[in-house]
Amino acid sequence: MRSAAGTILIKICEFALTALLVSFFTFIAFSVIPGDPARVMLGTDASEEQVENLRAELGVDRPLSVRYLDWLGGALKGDLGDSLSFRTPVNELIKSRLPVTLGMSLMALIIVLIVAFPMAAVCASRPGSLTDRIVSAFGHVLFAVPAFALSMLLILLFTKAFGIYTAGRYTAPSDDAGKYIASLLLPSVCIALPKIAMTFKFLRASMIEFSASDFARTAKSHGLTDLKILLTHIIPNSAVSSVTVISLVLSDIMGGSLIVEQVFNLPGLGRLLLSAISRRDFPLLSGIVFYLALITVILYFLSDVINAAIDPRIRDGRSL
Amino acid sequence: MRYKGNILEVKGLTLTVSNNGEPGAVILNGLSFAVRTGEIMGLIGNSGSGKTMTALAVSGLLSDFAKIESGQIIFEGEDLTAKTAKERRKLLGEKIGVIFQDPSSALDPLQTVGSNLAEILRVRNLDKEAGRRQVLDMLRIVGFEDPEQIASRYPHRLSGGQRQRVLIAGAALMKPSLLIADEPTSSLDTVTSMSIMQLLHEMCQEMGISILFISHNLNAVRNFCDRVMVMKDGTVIDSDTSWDIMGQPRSAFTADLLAKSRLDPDKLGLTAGKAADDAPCVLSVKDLSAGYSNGALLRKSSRTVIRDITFDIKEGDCLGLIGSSGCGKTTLIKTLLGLIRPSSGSIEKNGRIAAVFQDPATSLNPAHTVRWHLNEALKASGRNAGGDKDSLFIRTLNETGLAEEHLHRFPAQLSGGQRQKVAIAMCLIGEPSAIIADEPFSALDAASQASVIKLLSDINRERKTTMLIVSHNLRVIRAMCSRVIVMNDGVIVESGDTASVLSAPATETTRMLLDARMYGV
Amino acid sequence: MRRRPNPKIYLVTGIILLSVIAVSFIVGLFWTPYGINATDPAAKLTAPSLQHLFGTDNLGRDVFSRCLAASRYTILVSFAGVAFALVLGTAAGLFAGYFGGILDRIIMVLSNSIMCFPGILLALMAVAVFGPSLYNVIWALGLVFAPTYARVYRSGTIELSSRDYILQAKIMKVRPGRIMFIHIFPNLMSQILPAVITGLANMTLSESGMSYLGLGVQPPAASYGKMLADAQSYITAAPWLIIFPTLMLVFYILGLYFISEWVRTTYGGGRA
Amino acid sequence: MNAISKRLLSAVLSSVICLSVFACGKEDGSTDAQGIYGGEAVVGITQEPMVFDPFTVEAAGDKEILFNVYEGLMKFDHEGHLNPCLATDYTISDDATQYTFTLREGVLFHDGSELDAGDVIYSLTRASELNPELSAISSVTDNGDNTVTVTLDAPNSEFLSYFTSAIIPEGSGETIGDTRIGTGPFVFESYEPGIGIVLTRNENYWNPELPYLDKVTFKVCADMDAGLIELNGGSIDIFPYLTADKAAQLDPSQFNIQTLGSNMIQGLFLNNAVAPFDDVRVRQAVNYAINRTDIIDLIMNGQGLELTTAMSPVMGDAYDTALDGTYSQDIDRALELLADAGYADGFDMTITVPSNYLIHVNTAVAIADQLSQVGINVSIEQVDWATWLDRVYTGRDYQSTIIALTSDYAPFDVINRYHSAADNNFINYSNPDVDRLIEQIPLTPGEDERIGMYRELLGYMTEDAASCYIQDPYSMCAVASRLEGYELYPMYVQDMSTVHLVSAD
Repeated sequence: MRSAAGTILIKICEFALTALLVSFFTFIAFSVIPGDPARVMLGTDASEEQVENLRAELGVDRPLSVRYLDWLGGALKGDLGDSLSFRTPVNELIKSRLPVTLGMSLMALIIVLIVAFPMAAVCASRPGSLTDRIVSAFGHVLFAVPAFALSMLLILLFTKAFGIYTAGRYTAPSDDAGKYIASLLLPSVCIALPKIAMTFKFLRASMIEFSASDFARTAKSHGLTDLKILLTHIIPNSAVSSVTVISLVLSDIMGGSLIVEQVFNLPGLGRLLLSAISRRDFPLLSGIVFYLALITVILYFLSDVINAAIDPRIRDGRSL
Repeated sequence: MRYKGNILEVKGLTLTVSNNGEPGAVILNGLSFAVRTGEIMGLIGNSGSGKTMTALAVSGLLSDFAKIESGQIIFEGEDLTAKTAKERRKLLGEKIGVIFQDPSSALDPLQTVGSNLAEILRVRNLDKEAGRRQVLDMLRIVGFEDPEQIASRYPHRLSGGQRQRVLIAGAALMKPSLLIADEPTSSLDTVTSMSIMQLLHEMCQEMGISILFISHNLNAVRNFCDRVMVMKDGTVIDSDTSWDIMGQPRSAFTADLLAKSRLDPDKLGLTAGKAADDAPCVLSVKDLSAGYSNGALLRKSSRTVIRDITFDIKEGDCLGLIGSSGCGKTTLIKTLLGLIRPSSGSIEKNGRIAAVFQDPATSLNPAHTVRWHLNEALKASGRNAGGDKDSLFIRTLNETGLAEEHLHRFPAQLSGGQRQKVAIAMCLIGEPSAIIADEPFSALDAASQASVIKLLSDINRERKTTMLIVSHNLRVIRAMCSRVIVMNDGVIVESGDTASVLSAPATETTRMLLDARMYGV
Repeated sequence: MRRRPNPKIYLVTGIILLSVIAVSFIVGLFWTPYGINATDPAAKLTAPSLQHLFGTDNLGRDVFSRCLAASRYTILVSFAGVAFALVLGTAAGLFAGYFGGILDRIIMVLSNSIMCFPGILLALMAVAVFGPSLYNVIWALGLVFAPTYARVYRSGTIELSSRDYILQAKIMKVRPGRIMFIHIFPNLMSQILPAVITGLANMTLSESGMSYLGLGVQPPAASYGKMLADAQSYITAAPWLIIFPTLMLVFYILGLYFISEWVRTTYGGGRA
Repeated sequence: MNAISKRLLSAVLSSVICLSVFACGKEDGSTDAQGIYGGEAVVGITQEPMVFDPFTVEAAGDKEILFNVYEGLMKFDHEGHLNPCLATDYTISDDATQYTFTLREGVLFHDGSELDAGDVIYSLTRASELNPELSAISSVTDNGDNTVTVTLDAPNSEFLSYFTSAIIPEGSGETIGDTRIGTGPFVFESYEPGIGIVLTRNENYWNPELPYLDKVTFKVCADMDAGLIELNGGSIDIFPYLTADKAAQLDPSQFNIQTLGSNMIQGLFLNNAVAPFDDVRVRQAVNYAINRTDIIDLIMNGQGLELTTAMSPVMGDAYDTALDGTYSQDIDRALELLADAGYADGFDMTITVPSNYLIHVNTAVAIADQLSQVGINVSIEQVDWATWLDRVYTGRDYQSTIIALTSDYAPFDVINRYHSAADNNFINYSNPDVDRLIEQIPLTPGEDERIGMYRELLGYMTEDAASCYIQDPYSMCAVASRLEGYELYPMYVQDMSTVHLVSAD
C-alpha cells in the first residue's frame, strides 16, 4: 500500500521527466530539420536583409541550444515563452485551443461509452443469437472502415442533405455552452465511431467472460434474474477490466481529434501543432508538446484513480 | 414447517450436453436417487462422473447447452422439470441454496460482503433494515464474531474459509429446505475445511436444512453424511448409509475409491522415503528470513513473512512440510527456489532443485506442447540427451504414467492429473537432486491424487531423489515422509520423525491439524 | 461453454476479402487498363463507366488502374510500419513487464514521451537526417506506433509473470530473454492481434496524413490512404474517388481482421 | 503625374481578364453610391495573420487585410490605377529625384487625431529605414503649404507605386503592430490567433460614401477544403484564391465567381547552375516537351494564362506579345535538342515541390507525365514550405522546382530577380546582357526606351529558356450572392470598402 502523497509525487516526477524528454526531442528535431521561422513569416518576396532584421527581432539569430535552455528556464517557472509567429504568449494560445481538443475528446469518449456498453450488454446477454451476430458484424465493419472516409460522409450527409450542421462554426464555451457542444458534436461522433467498434469488441468478450464467472453463478443461486445480474455484477466488473483498454482508446481519441479538427476546421491543438511545425515556431511547438505530455500523464493517472475508485482490490494496492 | 418425506427425488434423469451443434454427449444416464428431509446426503465420484451436473440440474443452473432428455426432479412434491426458468430461478436462494467449490471468485469483488448478501433480500423486495439485521444474524450464525465489520469488508480481504462461510450464509439466508454443496471444502486447508463441515452439520441439525453434499473424497464424508451414494458414468452405482459403505463397499469401484481416498500405504504400495544415515546433505537452510518488499522508488518497506528457518535435507530423504494456510509455507518454498531473495540467513544447495506447483491449470504453458515443455527442461538442465531426444521424452513420460500419444498434445488437451504428471516429467528430465512439491495433489480428485502421490513416492524411492512435500493433508505426509516439519506464523514450531510428531504432537498447531483428520479431510 | 461461430467462417471470409487485394496487387504489377499516372485533360472527374470502371480523378487518371497500383504501397507501408512498431513495442513491453522496477519506469516514461511527440515531426526529422525516402517515414511512423504495443505487452507480461509455468521456467534458470520471447510472447497473441489489425488500419491513414508536410508516398504514386486524402476536396463532385479506395481499404483491413480472428480462436486463448 | 505609370496601368485594363463566370444582377463592379449601408461580411483566409506593422509586413495574406486599415499617399484601385489617396495631387521633378505631394485635408486617424505633414514625414522616414524597397528615400521635407516633398538618393522613375506605403500617426511606429491605427475605411477591432480578425466601419473615413459594411471578419480556415465547407455552410461570405475545380463545385445561385489574372508567374524553375539544366539546349527541350494548354486545362480547368517567359501579359506594354507561342509543344524539336546535348536516351530529374501548394504538386504530376514522352524520367519530391524556403529558395540546393512567383504590380519588380547578383535569383540565371539592362532601366527616364529595354531583356531570357514558365493562374473568388461590389485586384488586396449588401437583411 502506497500513500496518496507518494503516488502523486511519483506522478509529478514522471511528468517532469516525460516533459523534459519530449521537449529535448523537440529540440533535437528542430536542430536537424531545415527551415527558418523568419523566412517562413516573410515569404519569397522579402529580401535577405529584411529576413535578417526579423531574425534579430525574433531572437532566432541565437543558436537553438541557447534558445532551448532559455525556454527550459522559463518553462520551469511556468512561462512557456512567446510564439514566434503569433507573437502572443504560448500559454494563452494553448489555453484558447484546449477547449476544442479536450471537449471533443471528452464528448467522443462519452459517446463511445454510452453506445458501446449497451451494445455489448445486448450481445453478451445472448451470445450467438441473431441480434448478437448482426450487431457484431456491424462492429466488424466499423472496425475496418477508415474514420477518415466516415468523417467525410458524415459531413456530406449533415451539411448537404440535412443542412443542420456547419463545419467551422465554432463557439467558445465561455460564449455559449450549448452552441459549443453543438459545434463539437458531429466531429466527436466521427472520432467516436471507429473506437466504438474496438471498445464494443472488448466489452462483449469481457461481459461474456464475466457471465460465466463464479460470482455470476452465485448471484444466480441467490435468485437474481439474468438482467439484474448483468446490471449489478457483470457491467461493473467489465467496466473495471476495461479501464485500461478505455485509457488506450482515449489516447487514440486524442490523436483522432487532432486529425478531425483539420477536416472540420476547428481551432484546436492539432491545427496549432501543425502550424507550429510548418512555421518552425520552436517555443510554440515546445509548449504544445509540453501540454500534450501533461495531458497524457494526467490521463493515465486519472485512469488509475478511476480504477481505484471502483475497484477495492486496487485501492488495497493488490495487483489484479 | 419442513416438508415431510423425501425433500428431493430424482427419477430416471438423463441429460446430454451438446458442443457446437454436435449431438449431445450423455452426461447423466437414468440417474435416480432421493434425499430425505433433514439428512445429509453424500454424493461421491471421480471427476467427470456427473456429480456437478447433477447439482446444476437440481438447482436449475444448467447452461444452454445441457438438455434434460428425460426424467423428473421432484422437489417438495413438485416436478421442477415442468417449471419455467423464471419460477425455478425464484426457488433459488429461497427454497434451494447452493454453494460451490472455489470460494475465491464466488463473490463480486466490487461489492462489500453485506451488499453481496443483501441482494438476495433486495431482489425479493424485503424491508431494508430488517434485511440488514437478517444478514448480520446469519453472518453471526456462520461463525463471525463481528458481523458488522465483516459485512462492510470487500471479499478480497477475506480468507478462503471466511469467504466460504459468507457463501454459506448467503445460501442459508432465506432458510431454504435444501442446500446443495458442491465440493465446498476441496480448495481449503485442513483446519478450515473441518470447521466448514462442522458448520454445515450444525445447520442441518439446528435449522433442519437437508444437504446434498458432493465430494470426490469418499473418506471425507464418512463422519459427516447420513447416507452416501457413489456415482460413476452418470449413474449411481452404490448407495447406503455411510458406515455401511465404508465398512463393506458393495462394488469393486467403491472399494478402490475408498482405498485411494484413504491413501492406504499398503494398498497403494507406498513407503516413506528415508535417507541413509551417512547420506550427504542436499539442502541446508540456516537462520533463513525472507519477505516481500513493496513500495515505491523512494520509500522501501518490507514485510518479513518467514523468520529463522533452519533445517537440513539429506539425499534420498522425503521431508514433509505442514501448516495451515498463511503460515509461510509458500514463501519458504519460493525462497528456497530462488524466486525471493532472503533478507538474512543462508541456503546451501547441493545440486539442482526442481519444483512442482499446486495448480494444474497454470503449471504448463498453454501455448506449447508437452514435447516443447520436456525439451525446454532438457535444455535448461544442460543434459546431453544422448542421441534421440524423443525416446528420452517418451521414456520419461512412461515413467510418470503417460504415453507417447501425450507428447504432442497441448496442455488444454490434458486433464489436471495428466498436467501435474507432465510437470513431474519436466522435473525428472533435469535429473534433479531434489524436488519440491507444493501441494501438487490438492486440486485433483481422489483417484488422480493417489496416482500422483504414488508417482512421487516411487521417484523418491527408486531414483533416490530427495523430496520436500508441502501439504496440509496429513495422510499424504504420513504415507510419504519419514520426517516432518510444522510451520506456524512464519516459524518452524515442531520438527522430527513423522510418526512421533503426528502421534505425540507437542504444539497446538500440530494438534489442530490432527483434529481435522477426525473428519477425514 | 458457449456457441461460437465456426472459426473456419472467419478463415474463408478473410481469404475471400484478401484475395481481392492479392489479385489487384499481382495484376497491378503487370497490367493496368490505363497508365497509372497517365493524365487526361479531356476526361477529368468522369463518373464510373465502361471506359473507366471506377471513374477518373481530378487529373483525368483512371481510378481503377490506380487502385490496382495503390495496393503495393498500402501493403508496404502498413506492414513494414506495423512490423517495426511491433518489434520495438514487443521488446520494450516484455522488458518493462518482466523486469519491472526502474527499467519499467524508464521504458514507460520513454514510451509516454514518444506518444506525446508529434509523429509528423519525427518523420520530418527522419527525412531531414536520412534523406527523403519512404522507408525513413515508415520507421518514424513505426516508432510512434510502438508505445501502444509496448503497453499491451507490458500489462500482459506482468499478468503472466506470476503464472506457475513462468515461475517454473525461472526455477529452471531459463535465460530471461528466452522466457520473454519463447515462454511469454506466444501467450499474448490473442491480446496483440486486434491491436495489430487496428495498427495496420491506422498506419495506412497516418501515412496519408504525412503528405501535409510532403512526407510519405510521393506523387504520382498512390496508396489507398493517399487517394482518400486527395479525394477529400471532391467528395460532392466525385464520390467514386472516395468509395472505391475505401472499399479496397475495407477489404484489406477486414480480410486481415478475419484472418486474425481465425488465428486467435484456433491457436490463441480459445482453448483455456 | 507620371505619364508612364499611367499608361502602363491603363494598358493593364485592356489585358486584364475580368469575367464573371456566373453573372448576377449587376453587370460589373462599378460601385454605385446607392448601395445599402450596414450589415456584415465574413471573408475566409487560409493563412494565419502574423504581422500588423505596415512597415515590416511582408506576407501577402497580411497585406491584403491591412489594405483596409492603413493607407498611403497613393492607393491602387481594382483596375490597377494608382490614384492619390491621402494626397490629393502630386508632381514629379524632371530628373525623377523629387516627388511632391499635396496632402488631403480633414483626414482623421482611427484614434481621432488629424493627419498632418509631420505624420507623413515620420511615416515615410520610418518606412525608408525599415523597408528596403523605400530605402532610396533620402529626405522628406514639409514645404509648409500642406505639401510634402520627397527626395530620392538617385533618379528613379519607377518609384511612385512605393508611395502606397502606410501613413501612421507621428511617433506611433514602435507600437503600431499592436495599436494598428491608420486612416483606412475600416478600424482594426480585434485579432484572435487561429480564429481571425475583426474590422469595424471607420465612421470618420475621409470619403463619406465609404465603406458600406459595419463589420468585416477575416476568418482563418485550415485550408481551401475547409473554407469550401464553410462557404457552403454559410459561415463565410467571400472566399478568394479558389481553384477552378473547387469553384465549379459551388452552387451558382448562391455564389458569384469572379476571376482575374493574378500577376503570378507559375513555372517549372530550373536550376541553371546544376546539370543537366546548365545546358541551354536541355532547358529549351524541356520547354518544347510540355504542353501548357493541357496543364492549364488539367490543373486549372483552363483558368490560367499561358506564359512563355518570365513576365505575365497582364503587365501590359513591357511584355512583348511577339514572344507568345515561342515554346509551343514540339516533341521532335525537344528530342533533337536533347540528342544534341548528349541526352538522346533522356535523363532522370527531380522536381522539388512545396507540399502545401496542391496546384504545384498537381502541375508536377502533369509535367512528369508529359516529360516521359521525351524520355525524361521525373521523380517528384514534396517538401514542406519551410524546408522549401530554406533548401530551394535560399539554399538553391535543388534541380528543379515548381512555384508561383509574386511581385509588386510593377514590371521592374518582376524582372529584377534575374540579375546574376540578386539575392533572390534562386534559379542561378546569369546573362551579362540581362544584368546590364536591369541596372540601366531605373536610370532611364524615357518611357518608350524603358519599354524597349524590358522587351529586349525578355527576348534574352526567352532565348536562354531561363526556366520553363507555365501560366499566370487566374485568381478566383467566390462571393455570396447576398453581397455586391466586391472587386478582385491584380495584386494582393481584399478591398472591403466597396462591398455592400444586395438588400437589407
